[in-house]
Amino acid sequence: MGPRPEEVLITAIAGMLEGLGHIAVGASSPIPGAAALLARERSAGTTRVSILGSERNNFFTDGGKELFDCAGQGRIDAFFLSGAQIDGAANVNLVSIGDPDRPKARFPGSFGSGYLYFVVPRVILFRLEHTPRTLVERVDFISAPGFSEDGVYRPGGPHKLITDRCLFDVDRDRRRFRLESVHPGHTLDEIVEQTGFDFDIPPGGVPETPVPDDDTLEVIRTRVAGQIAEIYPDFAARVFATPTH
Amino acid sequence: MGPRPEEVLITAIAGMLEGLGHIAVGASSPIPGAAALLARERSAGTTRVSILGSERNNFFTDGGKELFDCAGQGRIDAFFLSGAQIDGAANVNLVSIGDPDRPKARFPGSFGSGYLYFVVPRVILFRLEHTPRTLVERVDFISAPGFSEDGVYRPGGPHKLITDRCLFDVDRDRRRFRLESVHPGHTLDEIVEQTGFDFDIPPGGVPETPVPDDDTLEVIRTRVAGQIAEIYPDFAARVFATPTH
Amino acid sequence: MLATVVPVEDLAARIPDGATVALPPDYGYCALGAVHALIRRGARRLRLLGVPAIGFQGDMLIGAGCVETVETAAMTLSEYGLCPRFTAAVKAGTITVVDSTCPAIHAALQAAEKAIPFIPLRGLIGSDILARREDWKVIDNPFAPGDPVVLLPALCPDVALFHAPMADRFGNVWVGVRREQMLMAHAAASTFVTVERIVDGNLMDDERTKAGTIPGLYVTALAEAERGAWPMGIPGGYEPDQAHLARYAELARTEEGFAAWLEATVMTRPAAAE
Amino acid sequence: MLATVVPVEDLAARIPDGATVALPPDYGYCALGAVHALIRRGARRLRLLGVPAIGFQGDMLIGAGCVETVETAAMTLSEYGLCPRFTAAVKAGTITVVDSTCPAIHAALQAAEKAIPFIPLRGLIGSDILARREDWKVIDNPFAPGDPVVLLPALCPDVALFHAPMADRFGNVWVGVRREQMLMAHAAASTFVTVERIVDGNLMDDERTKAGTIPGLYVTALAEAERGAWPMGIPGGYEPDQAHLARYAELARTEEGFAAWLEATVMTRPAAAE
Repeated sequence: MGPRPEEVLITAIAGMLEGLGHIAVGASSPIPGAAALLARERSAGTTRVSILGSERNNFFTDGGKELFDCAGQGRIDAFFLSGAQIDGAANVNLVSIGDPDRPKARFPGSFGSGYLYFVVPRVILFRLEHTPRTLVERVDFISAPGFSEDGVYRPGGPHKLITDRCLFDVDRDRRRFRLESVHPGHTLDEIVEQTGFDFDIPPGGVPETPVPDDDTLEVIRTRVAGQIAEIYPDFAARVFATPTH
Repeated sequence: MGPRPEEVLITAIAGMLEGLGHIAVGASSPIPGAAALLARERSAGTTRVSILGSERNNFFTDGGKELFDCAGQGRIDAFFLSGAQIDGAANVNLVSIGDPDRPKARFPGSFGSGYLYFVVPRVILFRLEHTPRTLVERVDFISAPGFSEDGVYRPGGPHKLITDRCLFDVDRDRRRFRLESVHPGHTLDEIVEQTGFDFDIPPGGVPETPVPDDDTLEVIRTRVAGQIAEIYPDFAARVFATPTH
Repeated sequence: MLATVVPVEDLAARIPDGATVALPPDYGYCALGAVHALIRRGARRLRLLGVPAIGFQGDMLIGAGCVETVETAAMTLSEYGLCPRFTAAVKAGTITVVDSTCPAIHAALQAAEKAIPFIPLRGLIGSDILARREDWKVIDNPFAPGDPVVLLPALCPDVALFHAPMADRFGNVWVGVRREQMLMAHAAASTFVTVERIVDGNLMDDERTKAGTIPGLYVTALAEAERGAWPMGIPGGYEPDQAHLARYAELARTEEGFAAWLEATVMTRPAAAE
Repeated sequence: MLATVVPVEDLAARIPDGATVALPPDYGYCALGAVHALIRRGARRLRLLGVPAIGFQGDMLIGAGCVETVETAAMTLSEYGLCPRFTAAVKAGTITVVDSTCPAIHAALQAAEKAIPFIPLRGLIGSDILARREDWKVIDNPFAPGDPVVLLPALCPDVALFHAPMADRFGNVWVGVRREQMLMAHAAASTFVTVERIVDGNLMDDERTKAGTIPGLYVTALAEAERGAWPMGIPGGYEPDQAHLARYAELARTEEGFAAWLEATVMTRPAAAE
């Protein structure tokens, strides 16, 4: 069987994590979690993965604050953020639509985004619903800003934005997204139409997001699938048809 | 056998601790430790005692900082401080004599005094060597000041000063010591002569420090002695002739 | 010193109306039995504090009308979706939400634990979280001018309320690696804990259990409540009651459904554990 | 991820001259075997940091000429009296002492742990500790003007060095309630640990041992060193070697006595544990 869309995403994200020492993954993030585990599988024992909500992949012993302290210390190289809205300046909104005091829609809240986005060097933005409703010109509430004024302590920030349609790179100097690749089965026109913010398109054309080779697929479907099933049994069963462990 | 000098001190100090919820005792303080344990014996189960260096009487589970955090929270009602020098303004010196950069004498250091003296409501100053060398007009180094300027956060401070010769009360308004009682076998003249700082003597005369009654002596020599022997075996053997536990 | 041990209903009765109550997230140890007792006693104007997020227990308290404000990094039922009573209350404007972020809540509780008036925190600058917090300040770093730093005032809850696997008769409560519960207990003026069981002996006597134990010094009162986290689970103990939680998430979508759930699950029982 | 496990001598070789080295007090877990190896390798210009006080190990390093500065709340041999080589060095002006107080050291390490640039602390105002600290600042509380508050900059040691009862092959180190060692490991850039033994299995797998364990994430390298605290003891393990400590305190009163102790105890052995 050829690669499933989730496997393309997992492979693309794992490529962003190559050679990193410590990758942390938040709750409810099966694709980023699988990508981190794939990166670990390929690292020959040099990559750590902390998955919140996993008993087996949670190294922390100093309470809820430790993830944040650890990130602040520079000991976490990559993390994932999503957003109800993400805008063209890489701002993330996890709070509400409309006036926050009487919102049209209210989401759970900012979690640790207002901190981790500032201190983790590679924050990978991840949003499976790529529409003008989610990728907007300007978010209604900034849980965490994409970029900061000069002088603001900001060792971290956005590294890539990956959706169900494509992958964007981040131009930190111009503070904009630049289309990097289009996932198999999707088109540039579709992406322009479905993106609410303005972004750069490289003049030489945009490649297709690479699909995993057979070796990678094998690792994803065996070792990664087995581990991810511990944390996200429904996801693993649906995508990899793993038996219950 | 009548009361020993140590037992007079233990009883006098225990009197200062009556009804308190939580008494903490630093390292190397057998007489304050015994006094705290006596206060606990008399409290019908309402007094806690934390003795640093004791496995059995140490409640803390959050590392070296917890004693200080706990005191800052207002959860420690009494603590003991000593000093290489103590002066008439209740300043405490645990650091050095002479120029601190090239001292004539160097002591271990301030430990937690520069903090605990500010936040523990009843800090009991305790110095067994009562001479003009130790009770001085002005300390050479202020590890912790006796009193603070208005506006400085200071819920705590000196409560009493007890020595091998006498007991001083603290006049917080006038920021001076006032002789409260003279220990059996000592005289007012001797105390004036042996004290390097000026202090108040109540006009009506100074009573003798009360000696423990038989019931108190019995508690000290049995239950308190047994507990203190765990922490200070040499002290217990010397003062109470306790067998090794 | 022996602990104060009371029935769950009495524990809830000691939490006054208007109190700021610190609560753990769903993946922590939630004292649902005591929360249900709070609802039964008709608690009002509670100020919930998520440490750092709140789930089912907060939604239940909000639905039952016990809550005036919520300060939290998130309100979520995780795989069961948004908190329906929370969402309805926010839209109706019947509760006030004070949006925060996880490390800010931890740091501000640490400030309370350390009895320091405020604590700095990185991040936040440029966010609407900060823009909407009049109680937070930005100063120029006194050690490195030109470096703006956010200061958070210490967050001192009136009450910490949580569940734990065990306690001893001295009030020592074992929480293992759930040290955010220890932070809550240090920071709060009063700490109320329900436990699966009160064990013989002293948890402080074994260096291994001691390392994960909150000293009785910080515990105001205890209640024994077997399965006291139900319908939540406790890590290493029992699993969450998935069927009940799914039913809650479904029923709580409407006021009527929530009322029916409340009547059937909370109001007619003296305590969830019985 | 597997830990880096090296011999004690190699561990000491990884601590460079001029490093700021955080050390526990005598009642903690002291890595005396590694300290002796540091002396053997001729370490120079070390900047010791007591967490919060230092005893025998600091006096030995000072006597052996390895130390340039000591920042600590105290230097003491407890029942064996003052630290003789420390006292001599202070009087001779050959080391610099930066006097601190216990909670300031803990708080400044917590600032490093939290990656915040500074942390406030109560107390201190009016003391000569504060008066002599040019690196500390007093500001007016931004939340309550008229309230002076001391700010301490974060204290980020280059190295934390301590001993522990056990570690596993993943570098997880069990310290039980000695959480100041965990704080040191979080705050320091590199953490070197000697352990009585490296155990099979994973200390994180049992919730009870996990609660007292420093994750391998923070541990730069480990050395197995049975009786690696000698002549100090470890709580719950073996007692301090009282006879040896008394002899040290006696001999170290003079430079010649210290040199004789050093030659007999440290210089002629490859490692104290062997």
